[in-house]
Amino acid sequence: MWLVHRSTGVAIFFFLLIHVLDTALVRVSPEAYNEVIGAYKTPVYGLVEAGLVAAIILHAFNGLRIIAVDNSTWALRHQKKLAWGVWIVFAVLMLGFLPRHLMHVFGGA
Amino acid sequence: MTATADATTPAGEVPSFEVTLRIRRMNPEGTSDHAAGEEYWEEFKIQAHATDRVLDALHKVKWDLDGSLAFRRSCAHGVCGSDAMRINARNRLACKTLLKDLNPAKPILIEPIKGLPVEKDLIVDMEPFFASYREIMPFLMTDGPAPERERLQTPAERERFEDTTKCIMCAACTSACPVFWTDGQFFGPQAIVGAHRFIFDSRDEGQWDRLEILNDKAGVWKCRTAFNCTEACPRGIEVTKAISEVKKALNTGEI
Amino acid sequence: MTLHEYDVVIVGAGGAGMRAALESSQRARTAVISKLYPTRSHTGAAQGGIAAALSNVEDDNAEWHTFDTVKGGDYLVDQDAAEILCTEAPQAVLDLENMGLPFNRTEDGHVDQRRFGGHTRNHGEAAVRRACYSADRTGHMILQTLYQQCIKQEVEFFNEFYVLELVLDKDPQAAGDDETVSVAGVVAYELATGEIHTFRAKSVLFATGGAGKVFKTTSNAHTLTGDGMAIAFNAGLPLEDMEFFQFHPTGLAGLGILLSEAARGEGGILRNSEGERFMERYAPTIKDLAPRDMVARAMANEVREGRGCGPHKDYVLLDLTHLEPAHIDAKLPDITEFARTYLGVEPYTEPVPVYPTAHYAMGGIPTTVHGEVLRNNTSKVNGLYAAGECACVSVHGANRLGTNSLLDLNVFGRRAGIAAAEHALATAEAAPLDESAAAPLIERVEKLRSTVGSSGSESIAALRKALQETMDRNAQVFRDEASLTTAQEVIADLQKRYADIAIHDRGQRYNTDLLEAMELGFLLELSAVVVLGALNRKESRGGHYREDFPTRDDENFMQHTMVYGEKDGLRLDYKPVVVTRYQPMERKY
Amino acid sequence: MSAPELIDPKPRIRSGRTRRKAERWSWMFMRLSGLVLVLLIFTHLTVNLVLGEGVSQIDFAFVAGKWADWWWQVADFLMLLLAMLHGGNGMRLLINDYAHSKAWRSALMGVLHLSMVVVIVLGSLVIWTFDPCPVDADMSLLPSFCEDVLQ
Ligand SMILES: Cc1cc2nc3c(=O)[nH]c(=O)nc-3n(C[C@H](O)[C@H](O)[C@H](O)COP(=O)(O)OP(=O)(O)OC[C@H]3O[C@@H](n4cnc5c(N)ncnc54)[C@H](O)[C@@H]3O)c2cc1C
Ligand code: HEM
Ligand code: SF4
Ligand code: F3S
Ligand code: FES
Repeated sequence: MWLVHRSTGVAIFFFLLIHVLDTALVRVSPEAYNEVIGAYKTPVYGLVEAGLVAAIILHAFNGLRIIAVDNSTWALRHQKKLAWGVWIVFAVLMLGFLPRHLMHVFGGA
Repeated sequence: MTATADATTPAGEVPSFEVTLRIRRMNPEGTSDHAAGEEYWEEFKIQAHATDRVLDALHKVKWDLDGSLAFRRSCAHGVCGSDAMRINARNRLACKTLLKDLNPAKPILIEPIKGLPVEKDLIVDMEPFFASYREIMPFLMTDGPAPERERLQTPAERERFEDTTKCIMCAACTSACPVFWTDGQFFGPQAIVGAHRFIFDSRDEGQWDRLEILNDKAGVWKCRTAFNCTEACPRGIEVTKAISEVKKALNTGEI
Repeated sequence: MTLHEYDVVIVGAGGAGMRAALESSQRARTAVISKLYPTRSHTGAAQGGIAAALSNVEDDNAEWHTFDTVKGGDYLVDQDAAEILCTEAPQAVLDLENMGLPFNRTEDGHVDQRRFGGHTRNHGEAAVRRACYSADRTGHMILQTLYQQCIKQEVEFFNEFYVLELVLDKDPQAAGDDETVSVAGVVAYELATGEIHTFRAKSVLFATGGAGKVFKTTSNAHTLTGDGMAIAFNAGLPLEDMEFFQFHPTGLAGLGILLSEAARGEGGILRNSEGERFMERYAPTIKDLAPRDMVARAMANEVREGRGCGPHKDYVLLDLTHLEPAHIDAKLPDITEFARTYLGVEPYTEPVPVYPTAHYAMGGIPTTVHGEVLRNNTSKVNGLYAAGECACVSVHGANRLGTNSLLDLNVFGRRAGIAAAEHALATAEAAPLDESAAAPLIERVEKLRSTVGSSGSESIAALRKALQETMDRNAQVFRDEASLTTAQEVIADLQKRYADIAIHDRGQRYNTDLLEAMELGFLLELSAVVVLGALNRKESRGGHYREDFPTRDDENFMQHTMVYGEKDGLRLDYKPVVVTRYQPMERKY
Repeated sequence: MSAPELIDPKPRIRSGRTRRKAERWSWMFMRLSGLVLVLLIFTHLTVNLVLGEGVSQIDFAFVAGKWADWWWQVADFLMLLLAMLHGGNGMRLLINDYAHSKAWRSALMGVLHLSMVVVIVLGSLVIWTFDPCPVDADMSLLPSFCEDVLQ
């Protein structure tokens, strides 16, 4: 779990670097921005984006688990169940998000 | 009288079976087949009983097959902390791990604990580990002269640090901690357990000195709540809980 | 080869060694040499408690404690020593508390106390709560606390150094009574490097613990091979009362792992296959809390008469099922876990299979009440001290009372530490010792190393196994002329075979194989001493029970056995018992 | 007989309350920023990727439409800031763990700090100085309200 948290954190960080840079193009010109953002709409980036969302969900909910464990003895004693909980929430959210997202990606592009 | 169910028959003809031990070895002086310092796996097959512990199996290897196998042990019942090792990729005491709980159909993997320099076979250099312990000033600190009789302490006050007094300094926790593997500077969970035992002792007056040490870079904030330590502890100490209590004390300034 | 010089060298970092080190290191330059890391010492295995007439929960006093100690030891106790032990007990416990030991507490915050075998109010009227404790980890807490204090005082440790020889300035047996024999130092083997170190010192203190590995079924650690006793013996010093070995009643059947007497102190009951509380027949007043020798014999007797449990009818049961689980968890957490881990028995609901296990050596290196080692009945060795289980001040006589050993470590460890340091301060120069002192050991070690690969030789494991099995069969709870003679023959044969022993590891570093060979040599020597003493003590007293002489014989045997090692074999002698206040009486509970 | 007079330990560190607070604040900050980030990021993700038509709707017009509202400006700025600080601090912890040589460590730290500054400055400039209706732009790319503004 610790490794998952660490690797997702790093992944998000690097994505964020790029993401901010490309968003910065908004300032340059609408054309440039749309061109770059257009790349996001291709299937490859669609998949990368799906991975990113997955990473964010895992990192976020595991982050919440860590915060809970730090603050409550109950959570500390049940941390394993909570870790399972993170995976379940992850599964549910991804099941909700993926079909929609992939539809947009493949359907809309 | 039900204690005599077959499974618990201590003496007598418990059926024996064959187990394979795969032991991670290293001879600092080299052997005829291996260079000095080279790490390699070696397999041994022995006959064992269901009631045997991994330590018994290691003894069979040492006593009957290869006397040069080096490992530490003393008490043989989990109270001296000599024989922490990685058994099937988990840190445990060899003397507290029964073969029957390990699926003897597969080879049993035995390695030295991680994060401390290997000296020979399963023996690691424990000095860095003990040095961290000494660092946190693990002794009662009080002001003023010693009292005539005992310092009073209610059972409830004692209960606060009961858990962390059980530590036998086996290093199973510290050498299971991923932060310790990557960063040898980290005090490691055992030292925090050792400090916890005094910080929460109502008789002690050195709490803030210890907390100060643990507030340091190499201290308690390095812990990423990986829980490996708690899972490894053969004494059932809630190590992560102890660490979290130390963090809480630092955050709130209350003990 | 390295030569070290200290004022005081302490061998052993268990309870006795570290308690002595705390005193000695404040006064003089002290080194502590230990074959184990200090916290691995077997004091950490002690469970039940440490006795002291603190009167925190029930009326009690040192005199009653002394009486119990003398009576428990079947009157073979030196009563002056027992009186010191019991009088200094309360302070010893308070010292530990002040050092930080987390004792269990009474509601009002004082050190709590519980019942233990043989501890009684007013000379045997009823059981008394005298044992101070910390759950069932009292020894663990003592060991940790002493180690912590040693860290605080920055005591100098040499960890994983095996002391293998004691050097005196002359042969203690050849020297006349008017000559002084002085200690010169010790020679040690460093496990990590294989290097031999010589320690020259004005005072040397042995605190190397017990010798339980003489037997097969034992509560003792693998490392308790009686090194200190055997080393002193090899240097020409006598051993006292070695035939008195305590067999603890409640070892986990088949394994020997100890379940503390505290289990019975907290209300546990022994039952045979018929469910009978058989101790009512053997000790009507204090029943299950009778002294250990009596309970162990009673159990062995039940099994012998066919009332044992299990498929082989070879053990009895310790019943805790009538106790509240919460109470068990609070007072006996570790030992119930042992039952779960090693036998798969749940003590809340099932009784635990138990059988006597070799536990404690009452005998050892003879000393005075200041820990000074004797080389015969009266003369001391200048600068040599011993304390703890390896010593025989004779406070335990023929049978040690539960909780009196941890007390012994602290009272006599402290006394010996002070005496050793003061002797060192009063001595201008240690007896001469140079690097040549290590030569015999180096030769022995090299000879052992040269056996690697030699075929057709004897294996350590096989000899040790044969020794332990013969001791279990022939010199355990019940002994007689025939069994002891058999043991003697087997040991003599094993000693011959030991000369042809071969090891597997030629290396210098962490050569535990070589050290096991050395330890086996010590075990063989000590076994011979145990058996010789037992064979010649034609009576039954305390832990020593001769079926062919089932009664105590004060006429002939109210004296300590002294065994000397001489060129042509062992020599037996006796030493009078110090009797002050209590005349021997029949021992009934 | 009296209790043993044990020598006082050498004072190893100065007494007094916690001196170096940095690691503790870092720890606190990770948790607090984490909590706030959960809210921000999930709203962000929901609005951008889930509601409406998902990614396919994102273009200049979409972004401009959002940032015209100062509320979104604040939210996105906060998110940017917190995420960068949180992530940057997380990366710092990682570098501390894995980079053992001093040189490596300071090099990586330099890169990290630089990238953080660049990204934060750039990002906030973009957000605060954003003009949804650049004058010389192609009308069709702009959000619909620009028509009112420009005409
Ligand atoms: C399971 C168990 C439970 C017990 N429970 C109780 C109890 O409840 N109450 C009670 O009063 N007593 C109890 N006892 C008895 C008591 O614990 C021991 O008698 C006592 O701890 C012995 O302490 P020691 O300091 O003499 O030796 P140990 O603690 O055994 O220490 C021996 C030291 O000597 C060192 N050493 C040995 N050989 C060498 C060598 N050749 N070179 C260098 N160093 C060496 C070792 O490294 C070790 O540090 C119990 C004993 C056992 C086994
Ligand atoms: C979505 C809400 C988020 C929550 C609840 C959250 C929570 C946390 C927490 C509690 C930690 C501390 C872990 C510890 O101390 O063991 C942490 C670490 C970290 N986070 Fe986040 N985080 C979130 C978003 C992000 C984002 C957006 C990034 C990337 C920019 C990020 C990158 C990191 C990194 C790199 C670490 C360090 C990992 C480590 O040291 O093991 N996190 N996160
Ligand atoms: S806390 Fe547990 S695992 Fe760690 S050293 Fe102590 S006993 Fe061993
Ligand atoms: S394994 Fe290590 S990260 Fe913390 S919870 Fe234990 S110390
Ligand atoms: S041998 Fe003592 S803990 Fe395993």
